[in-house]
Amino acid sequence: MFQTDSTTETFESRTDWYRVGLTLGALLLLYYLVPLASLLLSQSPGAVVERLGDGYVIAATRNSLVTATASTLLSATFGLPLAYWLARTNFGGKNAILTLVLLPLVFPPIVSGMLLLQVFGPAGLGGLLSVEVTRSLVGIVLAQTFVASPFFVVTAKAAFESVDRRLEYASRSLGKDGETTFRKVTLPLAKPGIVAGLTLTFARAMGEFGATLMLAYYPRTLPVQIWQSFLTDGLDAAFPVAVVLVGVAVVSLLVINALGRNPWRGESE
Amino acid sequence: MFQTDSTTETFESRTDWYRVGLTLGALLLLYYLVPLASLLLSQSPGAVVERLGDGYVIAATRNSLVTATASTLLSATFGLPLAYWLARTNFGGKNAILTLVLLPLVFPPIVSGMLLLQVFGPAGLGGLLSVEVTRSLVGIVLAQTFVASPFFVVTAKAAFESVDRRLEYASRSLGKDGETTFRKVTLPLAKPGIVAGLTLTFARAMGEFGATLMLAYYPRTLPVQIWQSFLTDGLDAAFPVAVVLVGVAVVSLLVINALGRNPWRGESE
Amino acid sequence: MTLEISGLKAANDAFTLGPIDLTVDEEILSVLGPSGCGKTTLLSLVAGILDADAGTVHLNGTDLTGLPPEDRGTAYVFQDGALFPHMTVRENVTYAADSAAVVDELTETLAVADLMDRTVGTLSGGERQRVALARALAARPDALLLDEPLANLDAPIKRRLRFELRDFLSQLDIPVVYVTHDQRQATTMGDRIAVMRDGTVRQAGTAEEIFERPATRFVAEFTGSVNLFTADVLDRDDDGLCLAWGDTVLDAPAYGVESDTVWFCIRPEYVMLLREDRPVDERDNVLRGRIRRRVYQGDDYVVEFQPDAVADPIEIRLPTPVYERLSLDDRDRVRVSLKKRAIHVVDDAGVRSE
Amino acid sequence: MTLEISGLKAANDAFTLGPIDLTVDEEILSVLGPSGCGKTTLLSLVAGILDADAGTVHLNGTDLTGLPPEDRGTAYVFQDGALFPHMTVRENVTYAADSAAVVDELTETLAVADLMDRTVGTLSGGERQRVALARALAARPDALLLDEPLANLDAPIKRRLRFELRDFLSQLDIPVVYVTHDQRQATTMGDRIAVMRDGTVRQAGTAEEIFERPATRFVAEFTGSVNLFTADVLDRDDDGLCLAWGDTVLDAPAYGVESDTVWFCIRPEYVMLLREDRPVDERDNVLRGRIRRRVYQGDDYVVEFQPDAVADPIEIRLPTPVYERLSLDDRDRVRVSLKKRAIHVVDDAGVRSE
Repeated sequence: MFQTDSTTETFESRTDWYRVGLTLGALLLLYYLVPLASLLLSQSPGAVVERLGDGYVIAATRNSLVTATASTLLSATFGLPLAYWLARTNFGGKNAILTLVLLPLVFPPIVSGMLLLQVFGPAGLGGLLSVEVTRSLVGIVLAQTFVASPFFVVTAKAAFESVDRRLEYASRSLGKDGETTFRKVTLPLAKPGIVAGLTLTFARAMGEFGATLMLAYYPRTLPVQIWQSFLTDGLDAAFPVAVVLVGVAVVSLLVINALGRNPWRGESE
Repeated sequence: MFQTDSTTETFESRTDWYRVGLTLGALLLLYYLVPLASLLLSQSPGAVVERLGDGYVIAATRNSLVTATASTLLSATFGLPLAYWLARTNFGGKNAILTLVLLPLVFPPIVSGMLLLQVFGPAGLGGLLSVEVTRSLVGIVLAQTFVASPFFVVTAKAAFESVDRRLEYASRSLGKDGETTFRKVTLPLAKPGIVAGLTLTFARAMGEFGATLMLAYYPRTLPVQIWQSFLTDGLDAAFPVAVVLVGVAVVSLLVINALGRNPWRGESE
Repeated sequence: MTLEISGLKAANDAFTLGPIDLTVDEEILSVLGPSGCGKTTLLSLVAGILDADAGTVHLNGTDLTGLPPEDRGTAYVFQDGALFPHMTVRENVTYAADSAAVVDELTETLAVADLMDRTVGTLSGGERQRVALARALAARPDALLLDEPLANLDAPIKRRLRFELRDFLSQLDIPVVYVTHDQRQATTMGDRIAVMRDGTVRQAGTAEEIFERPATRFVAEFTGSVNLFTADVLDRDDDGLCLAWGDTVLDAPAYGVESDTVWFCIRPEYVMLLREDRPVDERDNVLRGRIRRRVYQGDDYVVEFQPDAVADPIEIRLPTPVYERLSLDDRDRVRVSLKKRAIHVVDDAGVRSE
Repeated sequence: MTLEISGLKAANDAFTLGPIDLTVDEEILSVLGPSGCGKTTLLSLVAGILDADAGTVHLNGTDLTGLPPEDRGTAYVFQDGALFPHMTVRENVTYAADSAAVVDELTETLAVADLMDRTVGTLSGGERQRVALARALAARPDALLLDEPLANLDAPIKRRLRFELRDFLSQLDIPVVYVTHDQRQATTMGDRIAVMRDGTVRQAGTAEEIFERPATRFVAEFTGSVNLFTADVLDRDDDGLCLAWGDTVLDAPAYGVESDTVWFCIRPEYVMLLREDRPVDERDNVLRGRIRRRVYQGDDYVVEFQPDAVADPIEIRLPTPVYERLSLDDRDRVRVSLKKRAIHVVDDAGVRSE
């Protein structure tokens, strides 16, 4: 069965194939890595720190933190029941509903912003209810929630699905009702995935630009401020603000990693 | 063990709990649905069709389709080996690399655009190699690939992970080398998930706005054209272009659904 | 206390269960059947995890139809225990207990008192099952449903726990349903056995009834009556049947059989290998033939015997010491007796139903 | 052809395997052990699915170390068959075949010729295993590795396939390693048996050697010698040992035992229940006592006997017809004989190693 020649040949071709694949993959990683590295390397820390104290940076950071927190809480409140229902139901229209949830994910944020503007803007509900949406934190929260909440729903749904249903059945057959079972069994077991979902949602909300630009240009969040600084003073003015934003994204991912359960990573780990 | 009273009580409280949860979830779904419905209802089909023939809409559609296709192909070429490697390796630094892949996903696209502009723009590699990145399709493709390719890597990785490793072992213990096993066993079995990944990547590339805005405002893609039309002529001018874009997003999701294997949906189905 | 299942039915795309009628008093009912026969579905219907399409389940006279699982009083013990992984053993057991005294008593009886502060992940398979049982009983259920509780355990632990569990469960004064695919467990655990196939109960009765007088060919085969043959009825009287089987004639007990062709079976441990020196009584259905195969199974030998007069081989099981005493390895021609009372004829109803 | 495993070792965080030394000629070696003992890891190391930390595997003199799985010539049959779900049965079997003739011959022999155009999902468990075997052999392997191929099958199919598989595998002229946790399968399939525990081989030999003369207490217990007791050596000569067990004295065969306290075992089928009328020969280690429990298991009865002189109960297995003949239900005082040659004393090495 083995001839030394053919064995060698197999090894060679296998090695080639591996090498090409690994090279392609490494190039992609490099493509992700270089821009990040350039950000960290090109900025003198002094210049960044100097700008950080500026009033407009502080205001933008505050706006971003407040709105992103609000959006995340809204996503959790409304998204948790939806995620649980999606994870557990056998309802026939489930796929249609899941598609609806995924739509904002693949939707261009700028289009989302336009649509929200039409629905909630002065010509729509906002005008009707006399709520100023286009120049308020409310508008920002609406935009961020629309764009970021599907991340929570999808991630929390995966977390709920990873909870063995038999544990819920066991709890209920022990005489505990659905609510108790959810609080004491399902939620604690799904917690790591839910926290990861919150983190992703928060990070996405922090970075939201397209929809916010359309719906509520002012008060400025960090991404809008970056855009504004870039338009007025060019790249160098925009970078310190970007550093703050990147810091939040990296911290978010570190939290996900620390929780050790990244919902994007599949069950095999 | 059962008293009629307590049974009734349990039923009542369970019903309350259900009702609150379902209401919250339904509100979130409504929040996703209303903007979409408003888009379809507010536009008179005649006006949309009329604008569709305009030269700038056709140009933007062509630009978007060309660049999104190129970005998707690039993502597949470079992302497939990376996804397979991530799905199969036990390498210790795997988590760090996965975090790197996820970074562009939670990164604000506008910051991504800025970073890419610095690295590949006139002051960076573009200037060095005399390639005009900022006003060419190349720049758009670079921006789209950076933002959209993680979708492909993450989805393809999940698809590869869902392929039972024992099937690969079985193939190799039958005397077939790694390349043959990959082509004849792994790839066919992972195909639905990979196609779904391509669809998501394509949809995300079509909708890319923030990074494109920074790196290559011109030639205009559909999202940039929407923004431009909005700035010049207001919402009514932007909507017909948006309809084209939304059409692409919806078709993408329909393809995913038709393939019956949505990688976001977990294994239980 | 009584668990009454009447006309219970459920169906999905792939599978139809029922109608099933079973009554379980304060006893252990083993539900025995191959994988996919609907055993677990039956338990899920009783526990309220699945909804039935038709039929009712009554427990102590209360109709459970429509009640959620938590209001049924039916504790369900899953195959691997389904212990809550984020809780300690103590937290698992006290989860549904209404008093500390119950917990102490149960953990003492089930010998899990020493494990109380362990996390679930560190338990062995046998410990896991005992904790699951303690947890289920701490809720003071009105009926206990066990789904293959010993299936994942290794042989020596399985053997030990089988007897312990039997003693423990038979002391409970509630109906216990014990689902298994293992003939031995069903027999050891159950006061009665219900044999299921393709979603319906094919036979219910005591272990002796089912093993010695299987109602259908399936029950015969599934409970180990591997010698299952077809023969023609030559003659019948009150005392028995006279069967033409291949080129030989057998005496068999009389049953309510009316057809001219019947199925009959004989368990491999009932086939007698006759010693050389023993005088032959031809009324004992003596067959001559040769040995085709001898397989050592550790605790016994399986001998495949090929009668001269019939095409079908007969399987014989001999305990190792008996086999050694017979010195079968020295000869291959032997005589075998299929005693009349060891032969069981499957009646027409049992054949038609398959 | 010969498969030689020498000093094979592998470890991860949770588990250490080896060192393992085994030689498999053109025969079937059963590897028997509880779950988690490293059986599957051993197969994976031989097949090249896992890398060993130390030691070598040679097949026909070729060192397999470092070779990828495809160049080893070791076909691996997984527990559920691991058939390719996107291919038909025919595509699965021809996947690695080098000629159509091989495929035809194998599918004929393994009785899967009728299934060739079926999709994998429609196969029953038994069909699946036969297809997996045909596929593995179509690659013309130099060694065959089987991982619990019958574990997921229902009892009657398992019983039938066990004998068929044995006949088929023993005709192959290659080394076959058959991994199982089931004592019966190991005995039926294997020309020899290796018993594993915690990553090492505790005993290897023929089935008779292992079942009748277990080298360690673990092997004794795992192979069904449930009567395992400790006793003091009163006297020893060339002919045997005289053991003080509780308040009685037993004659046991002589072994290379030097300690004053020994473990001895007797298989439950070797314990003889004496008829009332039989004269007692006290040299046969006769014990008097009472019956504590009788459990019907379908094909046999397990009787728990409590000797008067000792605290440990003894388990006795009786085939159903023997049990019935003894009419044990009419009395609870009985006499039992532990024949000297049925007693096995575990030697010091076997006790120390645990």
